[in-house]
Amino acid sequence: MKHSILTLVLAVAAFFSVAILLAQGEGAHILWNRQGYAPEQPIAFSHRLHAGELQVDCQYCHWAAEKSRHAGVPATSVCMNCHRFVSAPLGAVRAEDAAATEAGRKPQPVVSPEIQKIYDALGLDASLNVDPHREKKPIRWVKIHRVPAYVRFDHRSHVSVGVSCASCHGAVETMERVRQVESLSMGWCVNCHRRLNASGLAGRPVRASLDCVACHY
Amino acid sequence: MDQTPLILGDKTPGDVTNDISRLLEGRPTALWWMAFLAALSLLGLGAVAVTYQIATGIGVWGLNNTVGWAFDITNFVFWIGIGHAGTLISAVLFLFRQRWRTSVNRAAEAMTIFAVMCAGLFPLIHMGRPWFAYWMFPYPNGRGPLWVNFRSPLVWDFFAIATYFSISLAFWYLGMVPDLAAVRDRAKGIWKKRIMGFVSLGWNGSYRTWMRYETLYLLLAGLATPLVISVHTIVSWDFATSVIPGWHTTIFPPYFVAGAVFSGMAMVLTLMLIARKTMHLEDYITKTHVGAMTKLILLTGSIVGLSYATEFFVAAYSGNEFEQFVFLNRAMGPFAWAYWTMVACNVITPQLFWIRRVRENFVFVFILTLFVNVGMWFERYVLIVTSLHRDYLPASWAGYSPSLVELATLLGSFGLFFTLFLIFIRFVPVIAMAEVKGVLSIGRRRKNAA
Amino acid sequence: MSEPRPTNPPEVIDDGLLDSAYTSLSRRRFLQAAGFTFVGAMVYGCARAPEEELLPLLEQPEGMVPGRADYYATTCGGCAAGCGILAKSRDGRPIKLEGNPEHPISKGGLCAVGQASLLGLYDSHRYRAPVRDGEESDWARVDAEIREHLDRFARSGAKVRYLSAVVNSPTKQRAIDDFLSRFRDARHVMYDPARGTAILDAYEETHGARVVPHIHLDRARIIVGFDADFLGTWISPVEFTRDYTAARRADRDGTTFSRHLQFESTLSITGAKADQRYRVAPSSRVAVLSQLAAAVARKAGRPYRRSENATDSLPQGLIEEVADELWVHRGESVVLCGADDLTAQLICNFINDALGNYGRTLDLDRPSFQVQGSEAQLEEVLGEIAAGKVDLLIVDGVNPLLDLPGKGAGAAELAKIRLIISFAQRPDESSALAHYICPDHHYLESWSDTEMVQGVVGFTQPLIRPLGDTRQVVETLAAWSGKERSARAQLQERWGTGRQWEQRLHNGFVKKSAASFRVGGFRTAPVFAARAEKFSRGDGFELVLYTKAGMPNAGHAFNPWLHELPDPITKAVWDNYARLSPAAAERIGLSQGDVVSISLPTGESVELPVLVQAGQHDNVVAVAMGYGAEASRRFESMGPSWIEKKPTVGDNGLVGVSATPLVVRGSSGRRFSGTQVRLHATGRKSELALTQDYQSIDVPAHLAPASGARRPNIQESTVAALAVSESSHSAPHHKGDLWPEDHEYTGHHWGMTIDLTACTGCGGCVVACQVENNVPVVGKDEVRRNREMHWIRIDRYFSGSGDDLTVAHQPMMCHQCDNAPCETVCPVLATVHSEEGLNEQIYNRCVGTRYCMNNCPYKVRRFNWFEYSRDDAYENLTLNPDVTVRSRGVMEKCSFCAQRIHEAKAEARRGGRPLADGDIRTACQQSCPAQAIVFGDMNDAQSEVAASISSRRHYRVLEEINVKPSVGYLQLVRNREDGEGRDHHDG
Amino acid sequence: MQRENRRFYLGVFGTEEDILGATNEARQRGLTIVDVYAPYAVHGLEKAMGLRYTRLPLFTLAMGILGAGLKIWFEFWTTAVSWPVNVGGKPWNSLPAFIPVTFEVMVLFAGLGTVTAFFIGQRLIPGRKAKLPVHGVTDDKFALVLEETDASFDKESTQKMFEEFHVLEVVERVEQEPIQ
Repeated sequence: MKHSILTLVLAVAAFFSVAILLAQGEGAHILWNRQGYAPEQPIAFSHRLHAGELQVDCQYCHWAAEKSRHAGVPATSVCMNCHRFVSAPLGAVRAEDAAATEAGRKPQPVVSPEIQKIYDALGLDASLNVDPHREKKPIRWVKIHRVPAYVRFDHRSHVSVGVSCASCHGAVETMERVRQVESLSMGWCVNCHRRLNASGLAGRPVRASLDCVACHY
Repeated sequence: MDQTPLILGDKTPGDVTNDISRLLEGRPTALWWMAFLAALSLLGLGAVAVTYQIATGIGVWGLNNTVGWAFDITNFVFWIGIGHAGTLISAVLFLFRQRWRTSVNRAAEAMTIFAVMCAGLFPLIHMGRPWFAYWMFPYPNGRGPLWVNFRSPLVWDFFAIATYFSISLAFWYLGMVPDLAAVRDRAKGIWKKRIMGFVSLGWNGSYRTWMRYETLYLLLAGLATPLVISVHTIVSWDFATSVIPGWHTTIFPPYFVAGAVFSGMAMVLTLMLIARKTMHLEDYITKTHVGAMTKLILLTGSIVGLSYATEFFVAAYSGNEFEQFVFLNRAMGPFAWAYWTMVACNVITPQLFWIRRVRENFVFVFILTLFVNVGMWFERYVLIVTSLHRDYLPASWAGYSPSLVELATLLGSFGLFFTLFLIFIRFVPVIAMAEVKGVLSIGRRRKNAA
Repeated sequence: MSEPRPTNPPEVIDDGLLDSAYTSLSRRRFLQAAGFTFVGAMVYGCARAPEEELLPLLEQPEGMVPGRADYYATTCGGCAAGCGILAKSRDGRPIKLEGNPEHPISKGGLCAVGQASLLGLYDSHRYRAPVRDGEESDWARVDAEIREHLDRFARSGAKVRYLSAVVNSPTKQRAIDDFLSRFRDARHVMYDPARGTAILDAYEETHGARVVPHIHLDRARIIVGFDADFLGTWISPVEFTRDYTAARRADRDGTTFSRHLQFESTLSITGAKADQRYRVAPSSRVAVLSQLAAAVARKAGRPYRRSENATDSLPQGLIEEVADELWVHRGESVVLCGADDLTAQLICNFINDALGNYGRTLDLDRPSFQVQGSEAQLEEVLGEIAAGKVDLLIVDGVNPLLDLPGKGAGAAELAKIRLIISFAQRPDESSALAHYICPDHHYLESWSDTEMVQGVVGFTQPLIRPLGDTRQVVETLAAWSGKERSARAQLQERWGTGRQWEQRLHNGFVKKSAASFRVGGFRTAPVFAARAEKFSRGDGFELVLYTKAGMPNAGHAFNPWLHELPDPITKAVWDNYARLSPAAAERIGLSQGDVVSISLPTGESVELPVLVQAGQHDNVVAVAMGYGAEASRRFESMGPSWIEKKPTVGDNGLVGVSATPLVVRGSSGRRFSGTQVRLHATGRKSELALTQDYQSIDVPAHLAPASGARRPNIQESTVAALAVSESSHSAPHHKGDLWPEDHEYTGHHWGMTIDLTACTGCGGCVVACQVENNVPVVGKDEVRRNREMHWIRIDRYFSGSGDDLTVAHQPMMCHQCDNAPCETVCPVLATVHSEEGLNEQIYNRCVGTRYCMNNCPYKVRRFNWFEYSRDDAYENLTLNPDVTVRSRGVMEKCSFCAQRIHEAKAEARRGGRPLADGDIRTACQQSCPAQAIVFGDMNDAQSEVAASISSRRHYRVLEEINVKPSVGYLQLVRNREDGEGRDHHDG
Repeated sequence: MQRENRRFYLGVFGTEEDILGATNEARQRGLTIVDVYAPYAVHGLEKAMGLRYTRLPLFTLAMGILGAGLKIWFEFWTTAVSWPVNVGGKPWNSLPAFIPVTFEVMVLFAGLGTVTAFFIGQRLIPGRKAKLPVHGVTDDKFALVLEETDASFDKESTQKMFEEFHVLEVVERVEQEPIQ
């Protein structure tokens, strides 16, 4: 019977240890946890190229992140700021130049099929003027980072205190196709708030609220 | 010790086994079938009502923004109260060495379990989103983790009911093991043998086991006695810890426990009188048993009556206008009919048990126990509804009347209870044979063997 | 509200799904204007959706930030008062209307009707295109055909009649005049469905101009009202409420507190606020006024040559006393008469003139244009219609078939008109008869101006592209006149362009320093010449037709927010009814809910349920107008459906019953009060839905405990009592706690105070809160079952009876208690406290035990008993994206507008500045016309709320149970001469 | 493992007086009482058999303390340490409010723990085949099982003693294990 006592005590202790360990698994309660979700997008837009190689600032395209709750997916017209001039990768343009020189003809404009999708969406013709006969169609991006409708995440509040984009979105500048890196579960949010309250952010103390009403209202 | 025999008819242990096991072995009687079908249809009605309610919303009940609880919690407290007699008879009377309990404890414990099942149903279905009921349990989660509110009497309730149900079930099953073994050993059919063999855990009547069994039984009785008091105390705290006049009352724990014993005893008696008649258990359930139980009803009924009076006194003495109003409103307000039904059934009619002729007339006893059941249901109804419907701010005062769905759910809970009880009396020894065998000699001259 | 739509439903919402409707709408209409939206986020509870799409804008509109609200100044089109509003636009769609604090007339207030007028924009039943003979058509065709008709009419000299609601837009007036100028026999007639023009007639006779003076209640030391519900429904209630409360701030020196006496037949919002109130039946009104006039004239030394005897017995010497008080404050007093009774109005003008009020409290130099029209002209037009002489009838913003009784307004008579053109926005009784329906824009889609008061012009600018293929009336008229010009261009023609124009639009109004209006001197003769209407008081009742503050006329009958708004006085919703005093009801043996038939001697009758109304004259039956409109047929299936459901509409399939048949037309126009009627029981019952079942502040007499029958939650005082006592409110109860002080509020600690002296109970806050916080509409049956969802309940308590009846309004919302009893009992931590003292309700954690609701001493929690309908895709566009839409089975309640707190804090943080007092204004506070609500940080000693808390009038309800509420009240102060009045409570 | 055969000597009795008497007598005679089988708990038999006390109550106590201790720690940890949330202004450590659940869990641990321990200790396992010494010991028979420990076991005098107590049947068995 001594063994029984010991066994039981151990069993109960084991239950609670497992329980508390499990509780640390932040994504545990999300039924459809999308950590690692990286769907194919209608345009093979490369964050690695734009944010990584070309070092375009996150907030160049997602300019609302600093001003609003929503970071926003850029309007197609924002793409045109550059892609009015850049219609294909440099290599392709050079190849065409070389081919043209060789053939002794004028180089033809090269348009990559992915960038062509932008022009299509805006209903532009070959000379990038609005073609009234073509229907404008918004690009249907697939949403990756989502929180439930009862959660209110405010980009503005995070950006203004200096939380980096990468802390939630991961190293997007290295991703060819964007992937959800974090679980975005409540536990993940709360634990980050706790950590920052304890450690401060970039040497400054911060007060990240642990109130329910910080996110749920 | 009581000189009248507990068990009539000069039974031998073998007779007991025969008499009780026989009930499980024949085909069910027409009466049983009728009762079973009636209970089953009530259960079906309740199931339809609950399904409809969960599919549509709590709005199909008659509740409103002022009266947030009514039939649901009334039924819950009512059934929990009923569920108290079983443990009381098994445990408390065991500790007090009341040998008459042996004839009724099995059925009373079964009743407890079924009543607790009925009771447990209501907190579940009364939720707006019952599919999230598991949030009441502090399981590890990925929300931070976010636990539960251990300051909430509803969490206390959850633990109290879970514990009470588990312990009662263990107690019931433990008491049944020797009887199951007896049934196993005389079973004819192979399936019955197998099933009984499985559930009787290889019991063989070894006295080494018996000795520990007796100790364990005593231990469980010792644990269950404070448990039974704690459970209804906690249920009473649902109300007593609130700020609502008429709920916020320190008298509640003893008042509730007495009320629970009162209603539970009445329900046991109701059921036992039915079982006695329909299953021919006249020798096992005798005037002694009924007499003892009616006296307990008389006692607890008087405590309940005193509690009612005390509430009024405390309110009057408090000088608190809200408190005073609530009690005046109970007795003379829109729900006065319910209040006076409660007083008539709980305080006045049980006083008839002072008369021996009433105690010994089983028809009378049966009717009076029904009154008590009705009265105790109304006690909870009065307590919950009258306190809520007119509280602090007159502008928020409202009325309440039950909807058809609520009535159907109440009937359904009775259906569930009786269905389970009828199944129980068909498949499990309805009287604790091993215990009755132990009290055969009481009040009877020792029989000479040979 | 999913019944078939009467006109072509927009094909985009065929599948009824909110998200697809939204995206389709976006593509078709919004895309350029509406910010990109998280499509999926609009759908609540879509955790299972495996893939969601993000549709970005194609072009980035300048200045628009997705997810950020912009506010545009414009002018409310809810009624003719023309209050200034700030429309909150989020991602390109207006989602909330707020008062414009800089507006010279409304000064930041906005009433319930104004708040609710937003829903008119997103009404899925609106005409989406012009209609020709019942078939949807297009503008080109309709215009061409109508031009042809018009040319013919112009040539033939046909009779053209333009019937409209009050037009106080100079631009629109000119467009109408221009349009009508080409016809030889054309007239423009304005009318108000629920009000006559006796007051204009009176001023025409006494001052020679058809105007109403601009009334300045803030300048009045004494106000005497005769059936004038100026705080609720009369002329410009928001402005009047603001001015009225400005002169009744009890925290100032008590002597500046104005005094208000009200003589009225049925209890109105205004009567409920009066310091003294007397019941006068319509038949005695002229007599009482006349006696007062005589008394004032004596003091002024002016001749007065009328004498009337009142049948109502007022207290001995009362008239003399009132005259004394008025005389003492001559020039700082005002006598107002709201009755459509020329004689009464004339006498009223005489009194004001004798008191020297013109030019001081009553401004005729800059009069108000909020009342317009002419009953006499209306009579003429109706006569012409009846005679079959009218060739073209243009109906603009009115509904004559429903609004007008008797000859000339019947369907058969209207059907004889050769051509009827309607500008109706949505189908109504009259538009059904129209040959062409040329739907007008909603005012939030329009360009317009409003000159509500001489010299003050409010501007209306569109917040959104028109949702349907509709066209503003001024554009339509211009098109038909052959001078096609946009509404904007017409407006700019008058108000300029460039910087000045932009500045004016930005402000939402302009104050002109134009020359003053010319009126003549006071002419006494008409006062003495006017014959009082003959009232024969028989054994019958005198009828009073009134309008509710939440339903000015049947034009709002489509609006569920207004139907569900509890009437400030009766607390009834979704109905009109026959109000009878308790004595009257007893006299004829009827009780609440009994259907009574009210019949005129001419035989017209209306059947309505009885509502027993304390404080009403015993010989008066009062019925609200504006009900029984076809537009309310849409509410047939309103509310959650289940086996015991009862319909929201009545037996007629409509909300309420039209009282138009009871309006009697005489030579001087329509008569709304004083008509003799007979009542008889029908034996039927019709249950009314009231949000408050028990009306008195005293508990029922037979249940009254020894410690007192009166509940202490309303604390009252008088000006006199406040003047003598240093501190009339008790010291805070603090008897020490058993618990350690674990929870100090070191940062913000949000709190609110509500001034009961200011609050009129109008219900503006209720609708403001409903719109802001996505509070569902639940329908009559749910309210009848006490399941209304409004987060603010305005408790209305009666005390006393008859002439001594006093009324107290107490807005009651979540008190955000620091020791919240609701929090302790929640098993799953779904309601807990924030570090800033908010009582948080976490919908997604709630399992719905309702224990918190039971344990709330204020009973302010609201439970979602059902999945309340959200299936009107257009209506859903009013949803505030910053507030979660609650699903079935969860609890909700006032959150102190947590989303606004969040927004203000986030903005302050972004700007790197501390949060200032006033940065956060809750929805209820923002547009309260009485400015009764103050919200702020209690920890900030400089804040307005802290100052309010330190007021000697401050008290907290149920303080003794130590729940530590964060909401407090300021005592209700009355300026009563009885000093320590019997209602005075020291708490 | 090698097992020796053991010899058992059984007497079957009809009443509790007889089994009590026979057991007492056997014990006084110094016979090795393997076990007694009874259909119900006969008062005094444990003394007659000379059984020692059971440690079950100790186990109950241990489980009760364990349950109560764990629970009160858990409640304190969740409400005051893991995520302290302000609930109705109550102190972080709301000890009085933790008592009810602590009590319930104590009873639950103690009760279920002891029952489990009993079942395990007594090898009462679902589906386990019952080994009865003779048929009827769950009904109305009592059986006294003695072990013939050595050659000195006197069957005759034992049988005589059994008969004094109205023995119904005497059985002798050889088995490897005790009957239970």
